[in-house]
Order: sequence, then structure tokens, then C-alpha cells
Amino acid sequence: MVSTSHLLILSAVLFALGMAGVVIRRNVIIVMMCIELMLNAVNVSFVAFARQLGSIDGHIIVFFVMAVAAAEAGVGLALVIAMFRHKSTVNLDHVNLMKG
Amino acid sequence: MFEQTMFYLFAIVSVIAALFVVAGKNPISCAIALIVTLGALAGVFVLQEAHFVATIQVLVYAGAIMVLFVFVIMLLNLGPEDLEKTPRFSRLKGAGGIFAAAGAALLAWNFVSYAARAARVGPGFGGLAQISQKLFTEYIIPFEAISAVLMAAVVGAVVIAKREL
Amino acid sequence: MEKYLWAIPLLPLLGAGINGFGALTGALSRRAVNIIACTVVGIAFVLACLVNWELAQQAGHGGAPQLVSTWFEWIAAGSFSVDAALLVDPLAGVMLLVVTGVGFLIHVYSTGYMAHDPAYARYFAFINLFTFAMLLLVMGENLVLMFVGWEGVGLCSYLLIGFWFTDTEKAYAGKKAFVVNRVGDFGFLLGLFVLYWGLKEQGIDATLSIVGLREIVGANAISGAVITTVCLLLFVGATGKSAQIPLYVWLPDAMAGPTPVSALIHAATMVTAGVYMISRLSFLYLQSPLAMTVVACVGAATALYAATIGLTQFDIKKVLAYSTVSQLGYMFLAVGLGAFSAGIFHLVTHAFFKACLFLGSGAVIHAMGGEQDIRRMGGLRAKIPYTYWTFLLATIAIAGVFGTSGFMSKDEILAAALAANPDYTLVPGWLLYSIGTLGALLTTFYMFRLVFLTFFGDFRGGKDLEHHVHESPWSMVVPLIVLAALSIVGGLMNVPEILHGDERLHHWLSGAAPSVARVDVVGHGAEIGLMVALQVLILGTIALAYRMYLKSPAIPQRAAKVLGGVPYRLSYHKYYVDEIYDTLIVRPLHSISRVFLWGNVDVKIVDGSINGMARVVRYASDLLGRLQTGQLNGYAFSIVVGMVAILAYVAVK
Amino acid sequence: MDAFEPIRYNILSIVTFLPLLGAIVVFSAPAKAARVVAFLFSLATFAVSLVLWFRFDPQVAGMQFLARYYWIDDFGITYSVGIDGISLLLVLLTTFMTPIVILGSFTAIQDKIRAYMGLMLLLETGMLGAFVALDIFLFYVFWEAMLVPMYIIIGVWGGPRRVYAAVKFFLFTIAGSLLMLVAILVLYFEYHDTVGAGTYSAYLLDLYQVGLTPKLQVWMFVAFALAFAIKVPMFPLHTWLPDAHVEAPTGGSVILAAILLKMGTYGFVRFALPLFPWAAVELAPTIRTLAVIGIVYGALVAMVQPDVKKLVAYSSVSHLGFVMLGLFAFNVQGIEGSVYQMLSHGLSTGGLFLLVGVIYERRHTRLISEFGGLAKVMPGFAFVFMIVTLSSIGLPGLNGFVGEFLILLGSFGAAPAFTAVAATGVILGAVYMLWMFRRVMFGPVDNPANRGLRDLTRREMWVLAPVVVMIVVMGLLPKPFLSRMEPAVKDLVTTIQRESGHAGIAGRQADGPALVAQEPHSNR
Repeated sequence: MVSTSHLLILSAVLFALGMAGVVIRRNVIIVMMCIELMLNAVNVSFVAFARQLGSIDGHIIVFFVMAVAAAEAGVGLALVIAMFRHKSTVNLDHVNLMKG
Repeated sequence: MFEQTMFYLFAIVSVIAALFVVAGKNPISCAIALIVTLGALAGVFVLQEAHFVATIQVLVYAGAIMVLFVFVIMLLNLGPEDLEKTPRFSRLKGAGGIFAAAGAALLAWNFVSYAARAARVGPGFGGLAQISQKLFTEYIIPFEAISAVLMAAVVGAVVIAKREL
Repeated sequence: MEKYLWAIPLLPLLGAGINGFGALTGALSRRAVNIIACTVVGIAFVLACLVNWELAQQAGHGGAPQLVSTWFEWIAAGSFSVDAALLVDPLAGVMLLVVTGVGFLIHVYSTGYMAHDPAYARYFAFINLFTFAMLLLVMGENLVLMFVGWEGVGLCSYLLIGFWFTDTEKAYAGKKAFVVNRVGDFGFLLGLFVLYWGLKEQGIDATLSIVGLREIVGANAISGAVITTVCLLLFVGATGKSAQIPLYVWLPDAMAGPTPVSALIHAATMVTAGVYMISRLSFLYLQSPLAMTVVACVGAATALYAATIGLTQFDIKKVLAYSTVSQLGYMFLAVGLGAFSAGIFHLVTHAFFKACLFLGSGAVIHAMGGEQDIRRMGGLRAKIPYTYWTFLLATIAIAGVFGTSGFMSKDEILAAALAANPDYTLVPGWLLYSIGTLGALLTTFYMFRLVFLTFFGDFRGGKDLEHHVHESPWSMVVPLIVLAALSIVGGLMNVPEILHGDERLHHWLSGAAPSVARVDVVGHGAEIGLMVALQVLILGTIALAYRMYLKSPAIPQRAAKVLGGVPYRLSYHKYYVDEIYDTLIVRPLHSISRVFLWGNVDVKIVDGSINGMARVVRYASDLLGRLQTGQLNGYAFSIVVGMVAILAYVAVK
Repeated sequence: MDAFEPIRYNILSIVTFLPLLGAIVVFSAPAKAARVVAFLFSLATFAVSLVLWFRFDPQVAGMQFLARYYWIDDFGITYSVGIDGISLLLVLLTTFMTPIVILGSFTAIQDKIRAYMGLMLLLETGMLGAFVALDIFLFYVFWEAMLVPMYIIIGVWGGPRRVYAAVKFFLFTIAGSLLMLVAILVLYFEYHDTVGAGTYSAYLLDLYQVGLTPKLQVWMFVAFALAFAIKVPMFPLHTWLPDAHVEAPTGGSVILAAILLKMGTYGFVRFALPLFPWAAVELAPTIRTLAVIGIVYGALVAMVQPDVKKLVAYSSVSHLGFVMLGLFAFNVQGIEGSVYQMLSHGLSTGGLFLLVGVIYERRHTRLISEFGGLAKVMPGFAFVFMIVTLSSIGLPGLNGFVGEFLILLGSFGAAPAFTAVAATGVILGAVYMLWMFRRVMFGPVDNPANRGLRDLTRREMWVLAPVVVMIVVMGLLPKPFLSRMEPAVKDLVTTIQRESGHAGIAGRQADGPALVAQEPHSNR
């Protein structure tokens, strides 16, 4: 029987990987993918607890998380395109308009 | 026993694929690796009786969102990224990696002792009927809200990406 | 009679108001101003005589004659109250006569002297205002009202000294007078407070009224230490106003004002305020022998010191100024010895002959077209005979030649010094006597030096000036004659009983300011001997002055050289006192406040610290700005660090 | 029931908010009429306040014309207004000076006249409100409301460095008042816990009942004292005053000197002393030292100022140092003297600034070296300038003397050493004022620009006449003023003496200061 702790460890590992990707990688697309990865890690833990508590709510939350992820990806990619058109690069280092 | 091994299989596949996503040079290969991870996780969901979520995962997540990613990568035909160009990169990479590892260790360490008993679950658990029943009674407001969010995202994406309206 | 009391001070005030209005709007003609100013003071004089007549009546029926008239309550704060009230007793009566009488003569004189001065109305407005303030000082029933008059006269002397304000030198002299007076008033004020709170300690809520104080002191309820401090502080006020040793520096510079002003304010009335105040508070001073001795010594010292400076001055008014300081010294000596009536008597006679001398010098200056340096005068005897004769008579009086008023009053003081009452003066009487006599001889010498240099010998003033010299108009000469007559005849008021006179003034004042009983050390015969000896010496000095300044003018130069020049230069430059004051007090005060206070403390420390705070805030905000690098993964990194920190904390707890 | 009864309880509100109404009318009126309308409104306010003067009953101690209305009921905050002898006189000073200032700045202000006049009336409302407020929050509202118009007046119509001066003025006062706000809150809740027995009240007379532990009382006193000391200004916190005065337009600096500075001393009299008497007595030596330093320091620095306005500003520091010394003498003479000095300083320094404004309008410079021999060119001006200078020096017979004499007399009893040093301030005062007077007015007319100067115009005459008349009247007849403030001052002194007797922990006895004269009209 797969106990919840296994799942939680999996989710932790995936989450950590996603986080590392976001911090390390230069390419915006890759960074967004890593964000997706982190979201999935969270979904895993939701499902694990849903299973353990036997309540369906976890799945509904995952459903909503996915919806949000979709929206986020859409807008994010639109931004990337706009950025690319303007700066003709996807490298995060060159984009620092928000400098203090 | 079968379940145990299947879970480990899916878990290992998803972790390795995740590694590829993070460390991959070419965006396309990262995208594919991410799709593999999503698939593996769909498997895990199935093991956890979350059938509807698994199907959605494959249909929406792997299908729609990743297609969008691939499409954008193609649109911008990004070449492989040379990692070592910026000097600052190495310092950030090292530090980022260490902290991520520390985070993972801490989380894992917390959860390892979390040996909770799994509850008995009826036959239709995780199925479409139960979810939709709950969705349209208790969670009706969030449901409407999320539709608004999606609508806003669509409009936003169009406004941002289109050259001129 | 009480009803008319208030008329005496208010009349000059009314005159001042009308003339002041005239000065501002130029509505009044010279003649109108003239009439208003003189009649106002004239009526005041008549009223003063009436008042004295009334007092005489009261004295006739026995009891201490006194007229008190309260008009309204001026200040009332809790238990402390001051009401606007006037008190006239014999002492004040005498002063009234002097102030209004001599004042009237000087008003008449000024109509002539200031005839062609553009600011005619403003001058008379100020002179009337001064008379009002002086009368208030004299008649004030309580010390606060006296203080009001005290500062009022200080203000008027400031206005009148700096009358020709277009000349910065004169304006500066005015300011100097006011400030030095203010230093004196500072002492006076503190004296009031010590007295008030000293009484409060004893549980007495005194209203500082003189009548009230007299009873309280009579019941000797006040501790000795308080009285001595009060007397000394009030004496500081007196030195400021009456130009004694420490605070006399303003009087010589006050000669910058028009001459009648010098005559009225700096000879006859204002400068005597200190003497009047001490005799007014004689009941207080008698309680503290120490204070009285201090007054006597300062008086004697000033008398001698000022006389030495007078020897070498060449400006006619400066000589007279130093002679005034010296004569005031005599008055303070008398009052310090407890011989209040002798002090007042000398005050009266001094008012006569010093006013006459000043007006005479005014006539001379008028004649010489503004020239004040006696080295360029000489031989005016023939040209301005009236001025000459009145000047000579007054000089004889001030020298104290037998029979003149000066002799009567000065000799009275010297006799009092000789017979000093040991339990009131802690200093040996004969020492004060000898200082007094030496001073008298010096006075004789420099006065006759002045007369010989101005009126005798040949004219040293250059040809064109010679035939310009003309006798002053009648309006100036008549007061001169009256004053000269008074300075000769004035002595009859109080002929000492050695010359078997009836000392009328002494008895008249015994009620208001009882003098100290005299201790006859030397005995009757010796006294007369000393008196005669003094007369001989005086005549000798006159002859010496005659020989030195007329017979052989070379002598003064040779004498100066023989004496080594140092004492001469010292005396000529008035012992460099002004310069000392300037370097010791004025200049450091300026530099401290400019460099240290304003420059450093205010601007650097206080302002600096505040502006500094503003700069620190700006620098901090700039520093924080740099954190926003704009690099996205920089921010992501800080989020990760934050998360790890929380997890660690959760794990550890 | 004569005509006055119905408005007896609302007259204070009328006086306070009439200028506000005026400001609204002025803002909406056409620019041309702005000046006249503003002047008429301020005159009307003065007329109404005269009614206050005659209806005020000098024998009765405690607040009169009391009116209390609900405001924020659940916090116990009420709109309560009332005046005693001291605030009556300060209200009159305000309503007396504002028309003069408005009339005085007819020609001085050329641009944005409507805004200037409106702000001046707003300022008047703020000041009047602060003087009549009896609810501590209401007072704080008016205390802050005053700053905004003044800040704008200095900031917009001021001289070259006006922004710096305006900001500095604003920040200084705000910093102080924030500290005061904290103390108000502590007091407010302390009332709730002790005397109020569960109910909240910000009504001053209730707050007087609060007994505080000595340590707390000292801290509270320091908080209040700091806020008021900045306003007075006292020695270390005074540097905003010269800048604000020099840069403010004539009207602004007159109001600033005449009334705004009195806010600080009024605060001490109304709040700091009665609320924390024990702490006041405890800290009296330090405050007296600061006051004496202020006097001597202000005078010395004034002596070397090249700019007339700065000289007068530093002289205000010196004069208000006297007021503080008088206040902390804790006896009737001292406090009455300081209240009287507040009034006379308002008149004499207000007058001085008006006069400086007159010559500034003609020569557009304030440097003393630029002037000389004005007395010959402008005799009328010289006469008025002489009278006001003498009043500022404290010459007997004019208003300055009465205040200064009573202060020195009172504080001599309490602290002889301090007073002796402070009295030298009297001499220094004469030195710098007469020195300035001589260099500006006397001497030859060497500067050609000074030759053609016009003497006082009719309007300027009308501006200065009331000030000069009041200076002489207050000098000769101080009795009506002193008698009106007597009961209030006696009450304050008894409170301080009684409270400072023991440590004040036990809270006030039942009777407390009899500050409430007659039954307050309130719908509470």
C-alpha cells in the first residue's frame, strides 16, 4: 500500500527541482516550465491527502489549480512574445526595466 | 505489491524527467521532458484513485498547456541556451541549487515520519459523478470565479501578444 | 489740594502731547509751540509753590506734612497690587520746586537757543515729556511708579541726547546713555524684587508703597541682610542714573545733546534722581550702615576722580560734565553720611549754579557759532558781558567762595564728613573730609581755568569768527541772570548754625528724611578754623590758575612735561575707561554672539543636526533602492531563501 | 431672558466657524472682492468676540459659555467648547490681529489673492478652535488644522527659501504633536481604566481627574511639553522660527508671531500644567534653565542679525523665554505676567513685523545696512516704529513693562538665581532693539534709494493705529485684562500647589478643580 509520506516526499522533490529551475535558468520559457512543475508537485500532495482523508475536495482543488496554471501559462507566454518582439531576446538578465 | 512497484516506477520517471526539464539545454527537450513528467504524475493520480484528475491532467495539462509551450518555442525558434555566458550565472546556480536541495531535504525529513493510515474509500471515489456533484453545489462560487479568471487570461493574452488591435 | 496734585505731572504730559502732534503734522507755529511748552511748565511751577505752601500750613499745625492722592489701581495680580498714586512731602516738595522752577527757566532759555532748529516742536515735545517723567519719579507714591518715572527719564534723555539724530555720533551717544541707564535700572529692579520677596518671607504683603514701607521698616520686621542687599541694588540703580563711578561713562558723551538739555537733564534734574531716591528711602538706608558707607565712599571717590579728569578737558561742555559727576559725588557723600538734608541742599544749589554754567556755556557756543573748544576762545569778556558776569558768579558759587550758595552747601557736607557718626559710617570721617576738600580745590582750579581760558586773554578763534561773536537774545540772558542770582543768594535757605543761621531747610526736611545725629570730634573752634583755612586755599588756587593760564601760558605745557606727561595723558583720555569698557564688555559680547552663538550653535549644531537627519534619511532610501536589481531570478532567489528559513524554523521548533 | 441667552451656548461656535464661512465665501467670490469680503468677515468675527468680552463674568472661576454636543459617542469624544479668563484673552488677541493682518496685506499680496485671504480665514478658524476646544481630540484636530494654511501661506507667498522654511516649520510642529498624540491616547485609556470606570471620555475636565503615577506623569509631561516647547519655541527647538519668519509674507509672519507662538504657551497653561502638576514642579528647574538660556541666547543672537526680520524673530525667542519663566514660577504674579506678556508680545512683535513689512514693500530688502536715516524721510513711520520698539523693550507705561515686571517679580520668588540672569535679558533687549533702531532710523540718509520713500499711507495708518492704541491702553490700564484672567490663574495655581504637594498617585479628590462653572448645556 503506498502511504501518503511517499507521495509527499515525491512532491517535495519535484517542488525543489522546480524551484531550483526557476532560480537557475535564464530562459523565460524554461522558467515557466519549472513553475508548471512546481504546480504539479502541489497537485500531487493534494491528491495524496485527498486519498488519505477520503474526501473529494482535494481533486476539486487540483482542478482549480490546473485552471489557474492554464491561465497563467497563457498570459505568461503572451508576455514572452511581447518581450521577444521588443527585446528580441528571452534571456532574463537583459530584461531589468524594473531596476530600483 | 503491484501498486508499490508501479508507484516507484512512476515516481522515478517523473523525477528524472523533472531533472531534464531543469537541466535541459534545448527548450524543446525540456518541453518533452515536462510532458513525460506530467504523464508519470497522471499515473500516480490513477494509483491514488483520482481518475478524473488523471484524465484532466493528461487532456488539459499535457495536451493543451504543453502544446501551447511547444508552439511558442517554435514561434520564437529559440536555439539552445549557452549557460556559462554570464559570469554571475555560476554563483547564482550554485547558491540556487544548494538552497533547493536544502528545501527538499527539510520537506522530506518532515514528511518521512508522516505515516498516516489511508481511509476506506467507496467504489465511485475520484470519479466524475462525485466531483461534479460537489463542484456544482459546494464549490459553485469558485467555479464561476475561475471561469472569470480564464476569460481575463484569454483577453489579456490577446491584448499583450497582438501587434496592434 | 489733593485734587490738583495730579495736575502737576499731567500738564507737561498734555504739553508733550500737543507739541508731539504739532511735530508730526507741522500744524503748530513756532510761537504756538513756544507758548504751550513754557506755560505748561510755568503752571506746574505755580502749583508746586501752592503745594509747598499747603505743606507749610500742615507743618504749622504739627504732624508730618504729607499729601497723598490715589487715582486708580494700576496693576493687580493676586496679592501684589500697584496703584497710580502721588505722594508729596517736604522732600518731594523741594524737588518739585527745583524741577519745575529750573525747568521753566530752561524752557524759556531753549526758546531762544533752539530758535532756528528745524525740529523745534519735536524738541519741546521731548522736553515736556521729560518734565512729566521727572515729576512722576519725584511724586511717585510707590517704588514701581518711581521706577516708571525712572525709565521714563532714561527714555527722554535717550531721545534728547540723540536729538540731532542725523549725526551717527550723537545717535550712538543716545543709545549708550540708554543702555548704561538700563544696566542701572536692572539693579533697581532686582532691588525691588528682593525687597518684595524679603517682606513676603516675613509674611507681609507689601505693596511697595513708600508710606507702607516706612511703617513696616519702622516696626523693624525685615532682616538686616535683606535690607543691605536691597540698598546696594538700589544704589546700583542710582549710580546708573546719577553717573557715579562704575556707570558714569554715559554722562560726558551725553553732551552731544543740545545744551539746554544738558543743563536740564544732565545737571539739574535727572542726574539727581539717585540722590533723591536714597533720601526718599532714608528710613531703609539708615537700617544698613554698610550700604551707607558704600554710598559715601563711592561718592567721595567719584568726586575726586571726576575732578582730576576735569582738569585737562578742552571741550567746554565736557569740563562741566565732569564737574557735574564730581558734584554728584559730593551729594552721594553727604547722603552716605546720613546728612540727607545737606545732600538735598547741595542738590538744590548745584541745580542753580550748574544750570547757570551750562546755559552760560550754551550762550558762549551760540555766540561762537557752535564752537565748543576753549582753546579757540578767549577774551570774550568784552564781547558777551552778561554771559561773562553770570558765568563768573556761578563759577564763584561752585568754587565755594564764602557767602555763596555753593559755600553753604559744600561746607555743610564737609562739616558732616568731619563729624561722621561712627555707627553709620564705618570709614574714618577725617579721610572723607580730606578727599572732599581736595576735590573742592580741584573744582576751583578747573572752573577758573575754564573761565580764564574762555573769557580772558586774547581771542584765539580766527578773524572772521571774531566779529561774529554777539550777545545772546534776551530770552536766553534773563534765565542766566535769574540763575546767577539764585546761585549767590540760594545759600540763605540753610545757613549752618556755626554761622548762627537757622538751618531752615534742615528742619523743613527733618520730617521726611531725618538726618543722622552728628558726632562733634573736632570741636567748634577748630571747625571755624578749618573753614577759614579752606577759604584761603580756594583763593590761593584761583590765583594759581590766574598765573598759570593768563600771566604765563607757557606754564601749563611745562607743568605737563614736568609731571612726566603720564598723569596728564591719563587724565586727558579719561583714564581710558571707555576703551576698557569697550574691549572688556562690548566687543567680546559681539564676537561671542556673532561667531559662537549664531555662527556655530545656531547654524551648525542645531540646524546642522536637523539637516543632518534629513541627509541620513535620503542616503538610506538611496541604499535600499539599489536592492531592486530588476533581475527576476534575483527576486525568486530571495523568495527561496525566505521559504527555506521558515522551513528551518519550523523544523527546529 | 435678554437677546443674548439663546446664543449663549453657541456663541463660541459662531466665533470659531464664522471665519470658515468667510473663507468659503471668499473662495467663491470674484478675485476683486476677495480682499474686502475677507476683511469684513474678520471684522464681524472681532465684533462677535467683543460680545464675549462684555458677557464674560470675571468673578466666576472655571469655563464659561460651555457647550457640549455629541461627536463620536462610542469613544466618548464630544464637541465641547468653553473659555476661561486666559483663553478669552487669547481669542480676543486672535480676532483683533486677523483683520489687521488682512488689511495689512491688501497691497503686499498681488497674486492668488482669493487663496491667500481664504487661507488666512481658515487659519483664524484653526486658531480660535484650538483656544476654545475643551475636548482633547477636538483640540488636536484644530492644532493640526492650523498648520496647513500656515504651511501654504509660507510655502506659496514666501521669500526665496520659502519651501525649505515651510517644510521645516511643518515637520518641526508635526514631530512634536505626534508625541503629544501618544500621550493623549495614554491619558485617554488611563481615564478609562481608573476614574472613568469603564467609560471613555476625551472631555478635558474629566481628564483633569486622572491621577497618574509619578513616573508616568513625568513621561506624559515630557511628551506634551516637547510638542508645546517646539511651538513656543524654546531654546534647542527654535531654529524653525527665524527661517519661517524671514521667508513668510508680512501677513503670515505677523500671525505666526502674534498668535501661533502663543499656541505653545497656551498649551502649557491648559494642558501640561493642570494635567501633570507634579511632573511640572519636578521638571521646573530644567524648563527654567532652558527658558533663561532662551532669553539670553535669543537676545545675544538677535544682536548680530543683519536681517531685521531675523532680529525680530530671535527677539520673540527671547520674549517667549520670559513667558515660560513666568509660567514655571507657579505663583499668581508669574503666571498672570506670562499671560499678559503673551498678549503684549503679540501686539508689539506683530506691530514690528507690520512695520518691517511697510519698509519691505517700499525697498524690497530687509538688510539693516540698506537703511539709515529713515526718521528724516518718514517721520510718521519713525514715530510709530519708536512706540512699538519701546513697547518691545518693555518701557514702563507701555504694555511690555507690565508683563515683564510681573514675570520677573513672580519668578524671583520661585527662583531668584534664574530671574537675576533672565533680567539681563531686559538690558540685552534694549541693546539690540535700539542698536537696530539707530541704524535703520537715525544717522544721515546716505543710501540714495532711501531718499524718495513715501511716509505711511492712509491704509497703513489704519493698520498700525489699533496696534499702537492697544499698546498704550494695555500699558496704562492693565486692570481689566488682569482681573479677567485672575480666577483662571488662581485656579491653576491652587491645582499645582495641591497636586505637587503629594505624589499625585491617589488621583484627584472628588472636588477636583472647580472648572465647570455652570451646568453645561449639552444634549448628552
